[in-house]
Amino acid sequence: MTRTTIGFGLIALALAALAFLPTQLGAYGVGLLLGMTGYVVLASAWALFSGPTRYISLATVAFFGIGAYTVAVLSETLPYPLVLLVAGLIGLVVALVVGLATLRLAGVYFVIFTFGLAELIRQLVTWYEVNVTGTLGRYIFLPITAEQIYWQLLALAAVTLGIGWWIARSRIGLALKVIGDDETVASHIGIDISRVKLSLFAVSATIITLVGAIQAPRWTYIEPAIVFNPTVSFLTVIMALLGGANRLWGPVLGAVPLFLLFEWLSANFPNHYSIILGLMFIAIVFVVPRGILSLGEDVMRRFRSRELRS
Amino acid sequence: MLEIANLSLLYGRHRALENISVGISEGETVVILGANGAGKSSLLKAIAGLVTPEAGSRVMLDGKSLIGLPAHDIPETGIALVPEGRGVFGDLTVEENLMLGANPRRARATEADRHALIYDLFPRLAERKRQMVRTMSGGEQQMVAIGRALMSNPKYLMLDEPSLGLAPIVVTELFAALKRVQQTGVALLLVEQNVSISLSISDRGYLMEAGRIVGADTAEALKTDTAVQQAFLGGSTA
Amino acid sequence: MTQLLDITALTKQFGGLTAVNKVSFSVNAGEIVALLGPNGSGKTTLLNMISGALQATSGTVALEGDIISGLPPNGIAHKGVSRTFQLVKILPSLSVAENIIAALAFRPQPLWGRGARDQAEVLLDRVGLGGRGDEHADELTYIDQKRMELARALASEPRLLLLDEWLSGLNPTELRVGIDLILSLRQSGMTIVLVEHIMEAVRALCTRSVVMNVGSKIADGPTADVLSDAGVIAAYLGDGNA
Amino acid sequence: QDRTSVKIGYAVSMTGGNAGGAGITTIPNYKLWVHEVNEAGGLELPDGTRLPIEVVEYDDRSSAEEVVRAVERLVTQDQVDFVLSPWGTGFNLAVAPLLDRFGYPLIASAAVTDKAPEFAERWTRSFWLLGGGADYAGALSEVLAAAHASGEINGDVAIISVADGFGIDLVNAARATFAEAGLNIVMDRTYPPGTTDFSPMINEAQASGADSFVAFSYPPDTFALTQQAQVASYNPDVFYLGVGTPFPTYLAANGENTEGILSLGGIDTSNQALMDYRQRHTDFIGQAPDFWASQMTYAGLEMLEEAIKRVGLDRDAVAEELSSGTFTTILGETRLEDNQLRDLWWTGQWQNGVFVAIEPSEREGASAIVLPKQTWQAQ
Amino acid sequence: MLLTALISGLVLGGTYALVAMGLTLQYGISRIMNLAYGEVTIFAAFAAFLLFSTFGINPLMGMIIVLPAAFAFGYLIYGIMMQPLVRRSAKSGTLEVDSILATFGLLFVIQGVMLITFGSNYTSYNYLNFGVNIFGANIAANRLLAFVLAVVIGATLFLVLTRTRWGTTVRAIAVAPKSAPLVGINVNRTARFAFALGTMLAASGGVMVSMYQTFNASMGVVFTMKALVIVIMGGLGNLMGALVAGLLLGVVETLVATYVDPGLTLASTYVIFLVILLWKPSGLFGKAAGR
Ligand SMILES: Nc1ncnc2c1ncn2[C@@H]1O[C@H](COP(=O)(O)OP(=O)(O)OP(=O)(O)O)[C@@H](O)[C@H]1O
Ligand SMILES: Nc1ncnc2c1ncn2[C@@H]1O[C@H](COP(=O)(O)OP(=O)(O)OP(=O)(O)O)[C@@H](O)[C@H]1O
Ligand SMILES: [Mg+2]
Ligand SMILES: [Mg+2]
Repeated sequence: MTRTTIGFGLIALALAALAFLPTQLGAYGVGLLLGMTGYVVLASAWALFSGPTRYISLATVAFFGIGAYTVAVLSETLPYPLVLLVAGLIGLVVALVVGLATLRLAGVYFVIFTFGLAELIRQLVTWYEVNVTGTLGRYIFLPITAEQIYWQLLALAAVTLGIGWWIARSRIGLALKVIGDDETVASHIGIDISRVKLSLFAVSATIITLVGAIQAPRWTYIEPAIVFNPTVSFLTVIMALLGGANRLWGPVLGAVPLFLLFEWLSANFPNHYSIILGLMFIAIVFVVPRGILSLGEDVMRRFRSRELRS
Repeated sequence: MLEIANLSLLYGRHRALENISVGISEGETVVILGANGAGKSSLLKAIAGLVTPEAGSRVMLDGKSLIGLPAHDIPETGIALVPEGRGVFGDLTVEENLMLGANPRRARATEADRHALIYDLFPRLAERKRQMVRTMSGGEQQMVAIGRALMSNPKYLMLDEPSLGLAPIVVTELFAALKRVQQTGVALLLVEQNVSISLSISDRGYLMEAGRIVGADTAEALKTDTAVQQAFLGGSTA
Repeated sequence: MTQLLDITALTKQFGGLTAVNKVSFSVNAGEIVALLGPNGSGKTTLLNMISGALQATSGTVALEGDIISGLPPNGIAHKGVSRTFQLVKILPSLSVAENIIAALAFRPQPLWGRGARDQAEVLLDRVGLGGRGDEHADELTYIDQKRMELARALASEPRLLLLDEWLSGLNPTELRVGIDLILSLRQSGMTIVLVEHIMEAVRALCTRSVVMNVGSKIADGPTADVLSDAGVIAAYLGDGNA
Repeated sequence: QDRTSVKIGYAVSMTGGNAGGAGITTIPNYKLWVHEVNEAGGLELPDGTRLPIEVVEYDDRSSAEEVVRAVERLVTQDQVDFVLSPWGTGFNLAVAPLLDRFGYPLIASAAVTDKAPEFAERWTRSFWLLGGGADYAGALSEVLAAAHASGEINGDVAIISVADGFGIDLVNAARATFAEAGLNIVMDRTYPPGTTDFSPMINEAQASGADSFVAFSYPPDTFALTQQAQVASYNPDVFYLGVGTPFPTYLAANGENTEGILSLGGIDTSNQALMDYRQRHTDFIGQAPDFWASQMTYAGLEMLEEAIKRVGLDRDAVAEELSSGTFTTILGETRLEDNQLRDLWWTGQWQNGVFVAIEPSEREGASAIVLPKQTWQAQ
Repeated sequence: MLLTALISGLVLGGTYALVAMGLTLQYGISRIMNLAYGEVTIFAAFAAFLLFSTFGINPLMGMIIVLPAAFAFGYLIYGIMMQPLVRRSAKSGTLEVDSILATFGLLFVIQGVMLITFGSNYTSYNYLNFGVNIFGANIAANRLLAFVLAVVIGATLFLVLTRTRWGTTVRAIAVAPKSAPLVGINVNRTARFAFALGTMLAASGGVMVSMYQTFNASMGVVFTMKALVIVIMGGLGNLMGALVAGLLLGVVETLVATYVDPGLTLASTYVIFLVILLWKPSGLFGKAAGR
């Protein structure tokens, strides 16, 4: 109990420090923090559902884009908090529909289905804009600074990790693990697979939608090609997997170094970015086989066992 | 002659086999008895090359060492394994599974005869040639697994609990079939929990416990051995 | 004696193949009934329909008069039906105790936290895995996995327990332990339907037997009678085992 | 101040979906200009001294998020003196508010937007060199109306457009201006980016009986349309394609068959400075510049160079000078009106392997349009 | 009109199927989820272009050089990169995740090499770009060729895989790699061969694509994703499935473009894809989901 309290205390302190950070950094530093926090939330929210169930979803950018588009459409007509709320609700509704549709799919069929779905949503948004509203690009002129975006994302990150922490300790968390292991067993011990999967998917997708909505004001100009860029989905998956998708801190530990690696490479090797990134990636896969978090745990374990022996 | 000497095996830090020495002559039938987890399956897997034993272990077939030979080259030497859990190709048909059994080159010449033999031994398979093996009952799958191993024209056939999950009548038939297999000159290395019936077709038997061989004798002697009675036959020849 | 399970004209077709053909029988509360039959006669398929793993093509399954066929497996589990699988199904990424806790946490009166951990230990003890809750489920031996699976099925406090060849693969000594365990379950009032090919166990455990062949029921009655039935001997037991 | 160089930074799409366009229009010009300035000893300052250019370049990987961050990095980390614009309308808009906040001028040379006047007002240090969709569509409608009036073509037009910001801007403007010019749009289709098979649309256009075929397309589509029109033996009198047509690779791929094809942009071949630039570009880069935005990109750099020469490195002064000064560039006498370059060639045509400017036809240096387009030659 | 649309749709679909078939081999048989698949396609397109424009070797002749090179490349990549992963995952069962991550890296490496050697520009050339009349439909000869190639390769491979012992061994390693050694199958060699064969098919797709489509170094992922959609729609590892799914997509796209709205072509292909998966969760020709 006390350890949990101390843990929470430490986390609260860390959060406060992180919230304070922008005052110490320039615009670039804030931009960096912002982008990083964005991916931390994306990867963590993604892993809420996909980590324990092992359903690799590539629909991330669909929800992300929905969030951004909602802001673009409504930013002039509704007050900002309300816009976020609406975005979250739309994300939730879409997630429920999508979740219902994908219940029967498994493995790579689910993966590619979600990819197709993201592309379909992008196509439909495009078609709607072209044929109904007659404008494709939209402008967002909201007076929201990078710091404010960062703080919102930071809060969302805290909420996401909080949810993750709670889930891991709750029956739902165990249910998810059971589902990930064997769905037949899961249903035979009384787990309502559909409901568990659906609710988790909805939570995860709503958070992702909010990330898109919160980040949108940063771009001024939005079009489907920008906010429905599949790279976002891929990066999210890669970051979460790299860190270890079924641990609470795994996605964070994947997102932060990877994001910084991207940043470092593009700052220092703009012309050989691809090759170096690719080679490093391959190296990582070979050196860190089970995710960064597991690597850390392995080291810890070895350390402890040595301590015990001596 | 298949000779195993000083065979040891580690799974991580867990010692599954320790200094096992076992021999089977051509055409002979040998049964290995032991409790669950004694290491019987591990022994068969080691012979089949599926797990790598410790250095110093010896597996010799007619004087040639099999150690270090990759698993996929073992069938070619005339050793076939019906593994625990069957290991059939679930998404292929019965016919395709049997066809794959005859994949080693040594099996090609006798392929047609073997087909006939197997359909004769297991008429159920003849009825279900085109069924996806995944959709068959547990016992049916066991037949496929045995049939597939026989297809490779083995000199040494290793069976890991072949009667597991088979109806009594099929067990009787299976052992009758195994007798016929013996008559074709194939040596059998049998792991079985159904002690009485397996001893009845065996020449010799080994007793395993916690990764070691703790006893060996002729089948006749084992049937009446009181220690064996205690440990494996539940005190009576049920 | 009250009737617990009632199966009426249950049928399952796979494409052109009729795996279970209009099978009807019922099981009284507290009974242990053996479901016998040659390989491929439809026993597992029948269990699958009772537990909801498969939807019946036609016919019904009722539990104390409630129709349960048509419910999803989790619904049937909550009505009080638990099972083990012919090929053990473990939850490999969980520990042994967590395998049990998972079932405790999702039964109609869920247990969670301390209570669940204690109850899991009790159940593991009961199947002979006492003190081994922290081991990884996928590192257990086959027999121990089967034990764990039984403990998991028991965790749901079922009224009806379905065992699919749970005793197979045991050596005679272990078999005796297993039989005693199942007998102790009956003492606690559980109703059990078990599929088994080991006649020794069937004789020792089951008061009644139902025999299937090619999807249809061919015999139903007291075990001793059924096992000496000529049709059953011809189709299933063979002369040697009569 | 003992500075030894002028730091100039840019973030462009070297990889990703936009790399194809940036690799032709933007990057080569930045490289050429830097090379030339440094060959000459560097950027000249008001006191006559020269400082070499030090380049900081980043790849935005065709991501809007990345371009924003890269520009922030340029400004706050690398502390560059000036930032050159990225490629693409959306990306220019993404960095515009940022640069404005930091007080940096933005010379947007690869962004087509009708809202340029509004943006120039909103971000007073932003400059827009490539016009808006309405300009190009309006010019095209004049070309077509003139040809229709002279009886060369019927008044029917078949239009297809790519479903993204650029295509939609143009087709929206076209719908309005074509109607005003008495042209009749008989087919109006929009296709998603990434489309590779245009035969259904070509068949429909062919069946429509329109003498004019207009595609507001992107490079891959432009190439595909050219090939597939040949396959279908589709030979409308007027064949107008979008971005990509004025690319040197387009000529390389289609050779003689480019003859008579219309598109956005164009060059005045009588402009010696421009032809000289084209030669230098070809020599240095190993490939000719395109016939549309390349020249504006380069001219924008020349303006920046000249402004620095006049007022020094003070960014506000440079912006002021860009806004009000008159410059001699490869385009000739260049002056911005309300921060926008309005003296542009809106429509051009491939004639004898050169993409010449034809509209505004009354402007000096315009070539005469040649209609109808010759039929496709077998290759 | 309808016939024309159908025929051009089939031909378009054939070009899709050609690119997808290699992926179904790599993923379905070798179990490598190869995200760098499209990069190989693009690389081959560049190679064909280079051979054509600088050495005057026409793309069909060029295949004689490109295809063996691609095979060798695939063989090498499998040996160097995939084999250790496969070996490692025998215990952990993480091949899918590992191969996603590793080929994600490979994707960037190949793309980077292409960017440096070929630049980021659009590339295009004309070869066999003339119309051929088929039942009144005007079809580009290069696309027709791609279609024929797809059907021939698809049918040949399908027959080989289903009718020969070798083909059955290939499917066996897809079904139960652990059991394959028991019947004397060298899993590693077979998987490696299938992977290399898949790479070769990817390259043949690239050479064909280069004749009728503009490409640049960054476009690989488009091909990967299209191929994945087709592979999944057809049923994993099933060549016939890939062929049929590819053709179906082509026909749908053309029909929608002709009769509904070109703006909805891509949307409609995804709708078809999603609907098919909802109807058959393991693809058109996939094994019925084992429940
Ligand atoms: N892959 C493995 N990793 C770790 N331990 C293993 C592995 N396979 C088997 N073991 C352990 O090795 C020991 C011997 O196992 P083995 O399967 O050979 O026994 P067995 O005699 O065949 O038992 P059974 O009758 O249950 O089949 C057991 O303790 C088992 O837990
Ligand atoms: N999913 C399926 N698709 C097609 N056929 C199936 C399917 N499942 C089972 N079958 C067939 O139905 C029949 C009955 O199978 P079932 O598994 O119920 O047999 P069983 O009585 O349990 O046999 P065993 O004692 O060998 O386990 C078998 O012939 C089997 O091949
Ligand atoms: Mg065993
Ligand atoms: Mg069964």
